[in-house]
Amino acid sequence: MNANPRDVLSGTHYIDGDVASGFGALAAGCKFIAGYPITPSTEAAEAFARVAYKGNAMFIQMEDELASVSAVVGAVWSGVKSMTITSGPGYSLMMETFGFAAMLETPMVLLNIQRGGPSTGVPTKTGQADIMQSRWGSHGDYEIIAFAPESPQELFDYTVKAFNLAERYRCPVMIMSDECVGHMTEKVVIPAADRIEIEPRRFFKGQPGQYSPFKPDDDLVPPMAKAGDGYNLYISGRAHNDQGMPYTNEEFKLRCIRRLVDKIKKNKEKIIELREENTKDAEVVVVAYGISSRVAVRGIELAREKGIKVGQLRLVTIWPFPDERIAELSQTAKAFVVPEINYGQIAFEVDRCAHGRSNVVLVPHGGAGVHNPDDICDAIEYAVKHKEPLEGVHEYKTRLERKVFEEKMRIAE
Amino acid sequence: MEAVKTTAAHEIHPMENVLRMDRIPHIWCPGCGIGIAVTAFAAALEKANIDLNKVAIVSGIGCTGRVAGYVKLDSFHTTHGRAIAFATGIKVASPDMKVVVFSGDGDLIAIGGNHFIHAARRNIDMLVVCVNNFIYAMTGGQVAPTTPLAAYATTCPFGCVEPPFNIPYLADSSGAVYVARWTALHVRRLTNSFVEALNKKGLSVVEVISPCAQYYSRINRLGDGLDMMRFYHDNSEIRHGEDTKNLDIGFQQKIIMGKFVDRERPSYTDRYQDWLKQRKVGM
Amino acid sequence: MKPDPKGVLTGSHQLTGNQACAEGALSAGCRFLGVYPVEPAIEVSERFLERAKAVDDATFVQMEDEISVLAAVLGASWTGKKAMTVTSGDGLSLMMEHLGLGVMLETPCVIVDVQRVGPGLGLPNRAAQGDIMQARWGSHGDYEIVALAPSSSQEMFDHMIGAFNISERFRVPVMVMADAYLAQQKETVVIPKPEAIELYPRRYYEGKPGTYLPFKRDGDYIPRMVDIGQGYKFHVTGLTHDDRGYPVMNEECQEYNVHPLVWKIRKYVDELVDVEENGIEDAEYVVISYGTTTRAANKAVEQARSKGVKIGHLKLNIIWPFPEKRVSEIAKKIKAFIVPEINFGQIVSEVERVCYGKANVVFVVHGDKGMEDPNDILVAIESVQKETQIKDGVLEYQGA
Amino acid sequence: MNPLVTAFKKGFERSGIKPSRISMPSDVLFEPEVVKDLGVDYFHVTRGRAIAFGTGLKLANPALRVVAVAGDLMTIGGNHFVHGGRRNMEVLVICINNYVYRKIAGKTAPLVTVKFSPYSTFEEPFNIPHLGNSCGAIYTARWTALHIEELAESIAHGLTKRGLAVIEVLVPGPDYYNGIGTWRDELVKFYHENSEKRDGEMPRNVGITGESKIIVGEFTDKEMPPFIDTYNKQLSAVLKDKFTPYGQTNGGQNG
Repeated sequence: MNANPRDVLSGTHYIDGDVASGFGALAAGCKFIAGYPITPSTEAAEAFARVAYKGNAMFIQMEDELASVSAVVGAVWSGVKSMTITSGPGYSLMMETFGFAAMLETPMVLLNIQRGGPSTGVPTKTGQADIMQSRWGSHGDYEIIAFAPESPQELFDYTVKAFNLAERYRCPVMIMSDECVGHMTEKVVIPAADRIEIEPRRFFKGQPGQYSPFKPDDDLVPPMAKAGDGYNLYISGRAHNDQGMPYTNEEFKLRCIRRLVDKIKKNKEKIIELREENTKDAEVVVVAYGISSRVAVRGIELAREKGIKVGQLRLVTIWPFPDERIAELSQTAKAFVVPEINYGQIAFEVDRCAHGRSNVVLVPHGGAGVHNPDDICDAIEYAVKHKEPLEGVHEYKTRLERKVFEEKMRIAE
Repeated sequence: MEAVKTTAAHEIHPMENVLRMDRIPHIWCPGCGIGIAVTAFAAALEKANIDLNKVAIVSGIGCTGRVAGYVKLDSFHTTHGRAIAFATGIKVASPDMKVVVFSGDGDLIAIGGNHFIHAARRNIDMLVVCVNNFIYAMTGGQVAPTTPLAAYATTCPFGCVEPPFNIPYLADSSGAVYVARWTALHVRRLTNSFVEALNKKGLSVVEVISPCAQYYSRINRLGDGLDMMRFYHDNSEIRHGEDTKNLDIGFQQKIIMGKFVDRERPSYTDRYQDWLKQRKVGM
Repeated sequence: MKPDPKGVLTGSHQLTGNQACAEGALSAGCRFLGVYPVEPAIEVSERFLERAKAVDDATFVQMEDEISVLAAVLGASWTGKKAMTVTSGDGLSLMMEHLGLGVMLETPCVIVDVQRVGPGLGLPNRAAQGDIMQARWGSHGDYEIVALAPSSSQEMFDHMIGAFNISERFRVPVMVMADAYLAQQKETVVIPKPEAIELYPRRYYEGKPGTYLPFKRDGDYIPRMVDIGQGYKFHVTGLTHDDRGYPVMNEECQEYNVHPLVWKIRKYVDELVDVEENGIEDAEYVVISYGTTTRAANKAVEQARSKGVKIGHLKLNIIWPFPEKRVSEIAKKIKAFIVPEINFGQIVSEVERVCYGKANVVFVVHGDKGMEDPNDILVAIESVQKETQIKDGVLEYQGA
Repeated sequence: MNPLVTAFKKGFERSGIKPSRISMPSDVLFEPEVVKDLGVDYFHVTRGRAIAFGTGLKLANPALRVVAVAGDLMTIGGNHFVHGGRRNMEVLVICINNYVYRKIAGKTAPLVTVKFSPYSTFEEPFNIPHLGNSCGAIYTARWTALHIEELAESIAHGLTKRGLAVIEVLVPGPDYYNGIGTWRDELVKFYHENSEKRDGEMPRNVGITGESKIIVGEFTDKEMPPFIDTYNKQLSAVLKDKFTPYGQTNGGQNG
């Protein structure tokens, strides 16, 4: 199914990532966004608020993030595509209802423009430290899908794709962008409506009588119904059976929760999207995502000039994590170098999947800025030189760290 | 601080013992009313002659949220909307502290609305100063729960579609013992209100109507801070003891100010203490 | 430092995990409990209030939601009272933002999570271990946390004291990951004499007012604290800040502020590691367990031993930071780890990581019973013996 | 059958609205049979979020009638309540108040465990009708669980109101938490006997002090434009013919 021309602002724009994402949501057929202002994601909400009326969509600014995400889940269950927009602190507030959405298998999209944390941190500057939170932030077990776009254009494209996957797998989908991409102004080409593929919601066809909200089709994904169509829905956030009836302690079963995990795990190959460059014969593979992958490109150039065989693996989808592919690469590559704007999150995942066959070097960054390509280059050199197995992620000491702790504000040792 | 001490006497700021001079200049834009509110508060602290060592000030996030950082007291800059909750912990755990919450409308009434009404209900002994500039200024001019109908904001590009809160009415109906409202123009009266509130036992709410020259006025074409002040001067009326339900503020409508509520209710700490003494319900 | 005798109910008692939790807290000198009632953790506040009669300076507040609860706890902690809260899965999710604030303000406090089945509303009275990764990664931004996992009422009591000591030692919020089963189980708890309990005193700053820097780190990376109302007139903020606690918004300060938050735990991993080993020396297979699963694991290990399997048992008392070194060492000597958890694989992925391909890793998912069944673990032990070479990833076998 | 549910059923019938058009987000767990019997769409949501969830339901499909049944309304959900009132969101809020009173009409109420009481027993309760009224609710009423007829009437009327209507229902005990079904009869009776019907009473005066009787009745009933009307009015005023009023076509949804 193609996008509705009314919703698509076709043409070439010069806009920042936040705005691109707002336009993307509209193009994807999103009819309801509830949000709450938080730097640096507000522009996305503002953009959508400006254009919502064109697609007869609604933007409402709720009283807080908890209300926003709850309203979004509600909107989805009345049959419209829906999304919320936030950043670190708001994201943490959404965690409870977010788990609830996962339990209800609610197809919704959540845009997180990451900033420097923890707590209030540096609101106006970048970070990539909510990556593990997006996977593990809510209590209990569930699986999600998360994207890490690296440019405004991708923020548009993957906002559309996020809506499609959300509908396809009936689960919350995260767009884990960061302040750099969100506030980066670049050319964004929005194609004609007939060039945008839209996944329609899979509604239940049968009679109200026979509908069970959580009875999966063969692909483990159940079809949906919407409120007000006489299905007499019984939807509970409690652990439930296929009919949605909450389990009593006596006949407690895990099937419902198990499936939340399996429906993503089993469809991994279909979901995962990677970009690879000269990984075939690479001694060192740089694994990066979001803005870091753009910074890494320069670091890799520098290393190549020094004659090192470096490849790049870019995670477009962060979750589910490409365990198998990393394991494959670890057969050939001597080491992985992981530059990320945190003190080690994806690096540990890579370390896990390398199974001790290749070393993992983390190039950390506290946030409020991006890596210095020279650091990435040096880390690559180190990785090549270091022959024996490291056993554990090696945290490379960046220029910034040395500057801060050895020259400037030294801690009394 | 040394730097300040060495300067000549006439250069020393009169509020030096209440303000963190090492943080000045502050971040507030020209024409903003928050600084005025802070000055009034600082003056009130002196007038109320309470031990400054025993005063804690808690702020949330936003322009007004930065106040805690400029006042030389035990000061906490907490998360968005949770200043009152944080302050509740302080007050309950050490009842001899005088706790002041100094934050903005978005912080206290939007995301913090729940803590606002509950603190009032519990009647936690604290002063809540709500600087109301009708907009989210720190994040760049989004609609606030106090933005008047039809006023413009970046997330309401076609005008605000939600009626605003009447903060005194909300505070009153949830049980605050002292409720007053002044504009940033009425500094002397505001200061006196602060003094009264500081010496009041129970939850006091003082709403300070403040100009936001940078966003609210600009987006709505209301001129600069001075023009807003003129507007306050021409369009405000003092009505002490007015029934709080008549205190709505429409877009560029008359602002009714004054002390509206001043009553007595046992505070949370008192209730807790005698409950501990004579409670029978096995809990 | 010894605890205030008022709080210590010396003697041998029959206590549920919840009651033991309250007793442990009071013995550790906790004098502030903030809660919002959520099953299955309510009993803790009941017990605490019951005892508050005797312990006169113990304060209790029931807030309007979990968000405000943790905010209040942090506030209370700065008044010099040891403060804690107790909650369950969905409450913990609401606390995530303030967990971050606690980390950023480096405020000592204890958060007890009585885990129940999640996600969403899950099942209020069913034990689970689904919040383990959340405890480590739940709040936005980068930080390190300490989490303990008691497996009996007695351990609940002991761990509470441990938790408060660690949180004062490192100025960090500490998690105690209990679960519904443990919380409702009545067991014998022996509470020692006050003089037999060792408490870590808060590291106060002794200098004059005006000279205090709330985030100036000592040589060991841990800054010192003062109470409010002492005239220090300090400022702390959740924004990225310098030693004075004043916000500074740049790369350098972010590095200066946040990196030590990670170091102050990572550099002390060896000091923090707390595992109980049993029959590891000659073992070919090792079961790794924590919390209530330990009970099932113990049974399974015994039975397997009686069948002549060379099997050891590694029990994690402290889950976070994860005892990487120790597990890697063991991995070199053995054929496989067996990891039973009441979730769909959380700690097991950590084990997989630190094995570095030296041993197989088997995950034992709990059956529909909601509690670990020793037989499931036995099945896993038997099946893994058939494995000839080391496989990538985590192995799973059909339970009994 | 639980008296409350009877009142719900009667109320829904009398309102003349097809049950299939009614959505019922609630943080109170209703038994499946009950929901089947009511014939509505039921959502068991996270604690306190019933109104926020309902806001989403209503705005995404304005053709729906939303009944938010809230147990944790005034605790976790307090903020959503006041803001829902301010926006005048078209939601009928039924606040199941299981607050345990220490003293009513001078007598001590039967003891009920305060486990799930929204308030610690030493705190003063909210005057919910007053708070609701002060933040913009257009209809406020209070009944005890035994005023079945009156409650049904209120629900029927509330469902037809275009805006946030709030009905406080005093129910005994915490037991609703484990599914509406078990009751503390003596307490229900106690509430009933110690309540006094005063329609049109000023909300300000209906606080439950513990000294006087519980005042029940329909307190306020006014008209205010609901959120969607204000929204459409404002946007058509600014955007003129560029704007198709929201909710008429409702983005291709079942308008």
